[in-house]
Amino acid sequence: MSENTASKAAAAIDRAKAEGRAALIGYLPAGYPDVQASIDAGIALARNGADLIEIGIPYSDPVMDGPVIQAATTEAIANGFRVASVFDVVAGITAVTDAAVLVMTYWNPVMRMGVDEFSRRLAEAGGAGLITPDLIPDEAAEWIEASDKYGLDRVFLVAPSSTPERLEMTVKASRGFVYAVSIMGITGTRQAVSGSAEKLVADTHAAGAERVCVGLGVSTPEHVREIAAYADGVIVGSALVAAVRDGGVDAVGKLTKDLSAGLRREPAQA
Amino acid sequence: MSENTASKAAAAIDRAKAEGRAALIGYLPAGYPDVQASIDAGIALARNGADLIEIGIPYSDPVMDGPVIQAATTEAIANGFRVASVFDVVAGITAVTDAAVLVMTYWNPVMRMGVDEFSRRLAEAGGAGLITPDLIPDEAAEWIEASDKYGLDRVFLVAPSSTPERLEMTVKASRGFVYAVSIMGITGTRQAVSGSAEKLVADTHAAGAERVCVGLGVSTPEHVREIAAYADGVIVGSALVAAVRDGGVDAVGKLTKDLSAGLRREPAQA
Amino acid sequence: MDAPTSKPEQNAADAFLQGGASLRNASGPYFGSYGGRWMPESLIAALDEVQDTFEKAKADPEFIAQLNDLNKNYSGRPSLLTEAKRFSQHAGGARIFLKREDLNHTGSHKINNVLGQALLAKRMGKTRVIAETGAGQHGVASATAAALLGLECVVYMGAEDCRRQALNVARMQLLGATVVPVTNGSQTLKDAINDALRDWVTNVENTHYLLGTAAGAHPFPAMVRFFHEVIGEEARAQILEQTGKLPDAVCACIGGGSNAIGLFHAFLDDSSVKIYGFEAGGDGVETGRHAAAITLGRPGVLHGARSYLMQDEDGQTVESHSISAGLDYPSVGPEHSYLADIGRVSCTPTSPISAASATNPSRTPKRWTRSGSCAALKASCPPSSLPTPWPAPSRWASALPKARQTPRRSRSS
Amino acid sequence: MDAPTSKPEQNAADAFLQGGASLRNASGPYFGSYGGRWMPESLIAALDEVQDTFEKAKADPEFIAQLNDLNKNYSGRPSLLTEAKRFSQHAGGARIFLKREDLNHTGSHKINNVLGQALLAKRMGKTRVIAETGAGQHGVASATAAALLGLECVVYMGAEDCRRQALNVARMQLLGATVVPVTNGSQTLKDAINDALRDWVTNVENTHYLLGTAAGAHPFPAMVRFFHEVIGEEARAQILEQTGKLPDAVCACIGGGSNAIGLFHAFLDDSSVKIYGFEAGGDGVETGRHAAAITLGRPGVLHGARSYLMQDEDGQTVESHSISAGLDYPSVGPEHSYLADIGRVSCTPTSPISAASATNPSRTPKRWTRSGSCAALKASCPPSSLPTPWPAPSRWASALPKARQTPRRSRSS
Ligand SMILES: Cc1ncc(COP(=O)(O)O)c(C=O)c1O
Ligand SMILES: Cc1ncc(COP(=O)(O)O)c(C=O)c1O
Repeated sequence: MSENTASKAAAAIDRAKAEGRAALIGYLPAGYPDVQASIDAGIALARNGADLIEIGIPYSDPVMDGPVIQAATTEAIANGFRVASVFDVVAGITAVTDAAVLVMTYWNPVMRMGVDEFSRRLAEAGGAGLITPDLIPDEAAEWIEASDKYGLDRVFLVAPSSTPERLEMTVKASRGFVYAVSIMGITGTRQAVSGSAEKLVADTHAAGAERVCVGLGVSTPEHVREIAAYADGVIVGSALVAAVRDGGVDAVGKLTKDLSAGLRREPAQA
Repeated sequence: MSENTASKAAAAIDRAKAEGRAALIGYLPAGYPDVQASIDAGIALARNGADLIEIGIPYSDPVMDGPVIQAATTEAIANGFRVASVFDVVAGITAVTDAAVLVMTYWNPVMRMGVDEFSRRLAEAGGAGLITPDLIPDEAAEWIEASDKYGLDRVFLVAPSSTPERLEMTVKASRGFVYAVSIMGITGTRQAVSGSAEKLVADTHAAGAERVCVGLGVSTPEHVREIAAYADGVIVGSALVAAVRDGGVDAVGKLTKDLSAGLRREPAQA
Repeated sequence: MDAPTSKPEQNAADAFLQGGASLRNASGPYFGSYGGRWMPESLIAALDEVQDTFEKAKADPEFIAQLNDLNKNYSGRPSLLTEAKRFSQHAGGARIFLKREDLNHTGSHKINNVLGQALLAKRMGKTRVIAETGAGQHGVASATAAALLGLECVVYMGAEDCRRQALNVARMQLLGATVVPVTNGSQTLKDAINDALRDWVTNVENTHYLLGTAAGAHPFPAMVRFFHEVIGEEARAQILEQTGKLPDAVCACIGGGSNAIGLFHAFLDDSSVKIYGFEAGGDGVETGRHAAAITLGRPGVLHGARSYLMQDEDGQTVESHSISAGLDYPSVGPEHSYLADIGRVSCTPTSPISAASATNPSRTPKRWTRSGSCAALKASCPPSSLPTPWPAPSRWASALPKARQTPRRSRSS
Repeated sequence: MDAPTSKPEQNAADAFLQGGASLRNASGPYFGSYGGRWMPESLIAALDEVQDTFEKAKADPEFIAQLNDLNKNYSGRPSLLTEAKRFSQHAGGARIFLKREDLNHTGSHKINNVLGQALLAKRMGKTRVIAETGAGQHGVASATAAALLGLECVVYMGAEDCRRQALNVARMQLLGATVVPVTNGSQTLKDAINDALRDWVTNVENTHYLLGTAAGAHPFPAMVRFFHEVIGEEARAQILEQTGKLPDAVCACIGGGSNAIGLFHAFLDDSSVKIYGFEAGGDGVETGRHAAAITLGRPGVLHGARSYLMQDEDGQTVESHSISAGLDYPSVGPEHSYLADIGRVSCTPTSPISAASATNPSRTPKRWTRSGSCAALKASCPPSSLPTPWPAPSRWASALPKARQTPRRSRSS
């Protein structure tokens, strides 16, 4: 893992670590239900305990997303969302909060704008970097070049199915943190956190990652508490999107507060 | 052609011939629109100039019939017509008129009742015999036996496509008269009488037939006049059925009168 | 279906075969007391022309070569004989093979007959063919052969069938055929044949009636069988190659009976091979809504042949019902009636419920969707009685053994 | 369609072939700058397993024998190459031959790939296969192979496609498959693939994703092509046998491009043979409602591969439209993008109006109804430009020649 001291994501996680807790990372789609509302929701996230914010770009073919996020991003696109607006959302949040703001995006919209141009504009907007669910380091030469050039974080994913070789390769290619998917599957709220997550975090640490955050299916303060015991950060998505959908900015703030209550490390259970 | 002096059909045609004219043969379906109405229509036929009456048995698959007769016989069946009622129709007409009454039927209903039983009952009802549009002499052994037994006429058909051998064979198997179809086709009114009819009648006479009547598509007094010039009888079907349909018994009587006006032989046209 | 109450010691077919005689190549016009030409005189000359042309063509090596070439390079023959191994497992181990007529060009066995007859139409100098169709398979095959050989094509199809087989209507039209929806009667196959016959009698000069099944007036039953015999010939060679022996049984669905007679023919003289025909049981034979002509009909004449026929007491045709449009026909080819009477072929009506409950109490629905693709059900219907008495026609001598006189079947529909 | 304004003296493909190199057997993951694995990490292990199993199987004579046996005795291969003589007459004399993949069991070329992949699924110990389907042909083929080999089968199908291809839904269900109607997005093939990928990532442990076209992440494009190469190999041998020479041109319709790549592959190195691909023109390319990814798309990534893609200025996929459900896909297999870029394959969009008016002023509608059954239209589209520059990935070395750097295509959709 490139240890670029300029990594905003790493800095945010380290701040939480210094407070003796895991970092909270909240996901929200840009432009849902509209651009301003998504900025407001992001600010509410940051003000209520999120250390990092993941802003998703609504995309026509979100193969890693479950029904909640699909519905939200489909609605955003139907409401006229344009990809370039994501920079407004990032800028709008970073302007008033300290949270590190990453963009999570499927790869084609970045490719379409041009990887260099996208990176430059993201950096200008104050963004920390990109989380790339359908880009593996094997295909990422251009992105690695651009992210180095603009000092952006590169958050690649690791999965329970990743081999030791791939873990190591992915850890090396990442900067900021490594995203460990808790389960084989897609986004969406689940009853319980998969048992495979803890092992994956340990393996990823063993492969050299300093910061490993866990996401996919994390939705309750109990999940957060469980994961915070072994991971450097906890990523919540669908549950927050559902909160926007059902209660708007206030609901996001409230849920974030509830979730962040679970962050403080408790003694490992026997 | 068997010259059985008991042939009612032959006798009727000969009576017309003695009057210096061709015979008029009118077709009506039994049971259309109901049994009594078909008896009344038959009587009207006879009283207005028909020498022979052809009573058709409504049948589910009338492949030699055009739309007018199909519609009438379909309606008769829908109204509950039963095959055995044809004997009532024959008896009802023969009881009050001198006309020779033949039954025209597809073969399966006769087969179903039993050829012998059908023949016996037809003879008992005063019927003259059968016209059999889908029975050729080749398949008629049982019918030939039964008709001989009960003294019934056997009216087979000849067509413009019949070979000389088949004309001769059919003429031999027939009794009463031979039915020459004027045209290759099915029943129904047509604008003009086919030119092939006159040649067919001549060929059939040459093959030994004493009486040859022409049917299929004959519908106007002009047609009758034209055919009466060379044939021993003229057969009208669909036009009479349409008259029943549109005007009932009165219309049948009026049309029959009109048609019979054309029967008297006029000098052949140059 | 009633269970057989007793099994006759030996049926007529066994006695006949054991005398060293053959049930194959029956030339018509009669098959026992069935068959013949119960047709308007207007069409007799045309039937004679077809018969004559067919017989000359059969003996003409050039015609046979042309037909074989089309079968091989146009239809894709030989069709596969595929073993259905998983079905065998399911059925308790009996090895089951499917003769894949569905893999022929146009998707059914119908093409075999159609190519043969279309070539004959060309030989007769006809410029137009007409056809009836039920499922649309025969219509599609006819439209295809007509397009191949440059013939005009008109297909009569019951309006009800046009609706339930709309895709095949579109295929025929795409192939350049005119499809005429028939609104008479039951609006199905029988009525389409009626209208085709009306067309034929009117246009016989330039038109051949490309009848789609082994029924109708002589020479159609024997001729259509001839063009389909390749099914059984291939199947017999293939099963010998794949298993080293003859099958215990062969079976096929019977609408008019063309795929069935084509398959059965090769095995008729193999007395060890049981032969089963499955008729369409429709909503169940007990409902009266079915197309089981052999099982429940009685002899009569329709469309030119004497054969088993679904008819009422007046001799009116009873409308048939089948979940498969292609089997929706109230009569059957005359050779099948004969073979059933002498006990060579066992006929059973099959419907979603009755077929399943006869063989399998779990009532899994079974449907006929493909020619020749049917289970060798073990249950057979009550042994068929022998032929009803019938005057031996003088004109043609029957090529088949005279039937013993026996009491008329007691069943009637 | 604009007429070509000038013809380049020599395109990259000609130069390449004349250097004695081969365009055949490209192994992936890249075809020029196309292909790759633009996929979630969760699926990489599964893709590696498929690749590994495929490569071992390819080298295993037993696997090849098993595949050949199924092709011959289950699918009915070789499929015919039928000369369309009447079409030739109509088209001014050019001899036109149709490769009859429609005669395979299940009715399309799809079975070739499905049998291969289903055998691989068994080798990997998977007990369940999933598939996407558009027209339903691939779904029917998948359901069939699953039934043959005893695998559970779930087919994802756009709800819109379920409606317009209801018959194939019934066939899949009859074969024991579960059909899941997909109500996302355009409710067609692309969305069915999305849902299949979501299923795969969730159930990858016991499930193989039986992708139905030569697209997707490595190794699918090369693997699917391998299973379809038999089309071209047969066709090449058959045309040599029937005409004594190579054809002037070969052509095929391109949805994802599996039938096309299977046919083209055998002819790629025959530089005298022109190759045409026809994309679905939908309502006409000028309406924007089409599926002409190569002709009008621009490179992007969808479903795991970089390839031509119908996308808007934001990189959102544009919904495709085709009168043929099977061609309704907004991208195309990566090898086709490469072959178009180097000028080896000429791609043209075809729609009822534009195809007809391009060749025949009478505007007779032309429709794709069968794989490989298409006219060798003489008109070709403007010469394709050469590949766009792309970073050469370090992990895999491309098996294909590096493309010269040229200006990016000016068209975009
Ligand atoms: C596929 C198929 N099988 C069977 C039949 C029934 O006809 P036959 O009994 O003449 O084989 C049809 C009729 O349309 C058919 O299409
Ligand atoms: C018959 C047929 N041809 C062609 C296609 C298009 O697929 P591909 O381009 O992969 O051959 C399909 C897809 O469903 C199809 O069913």
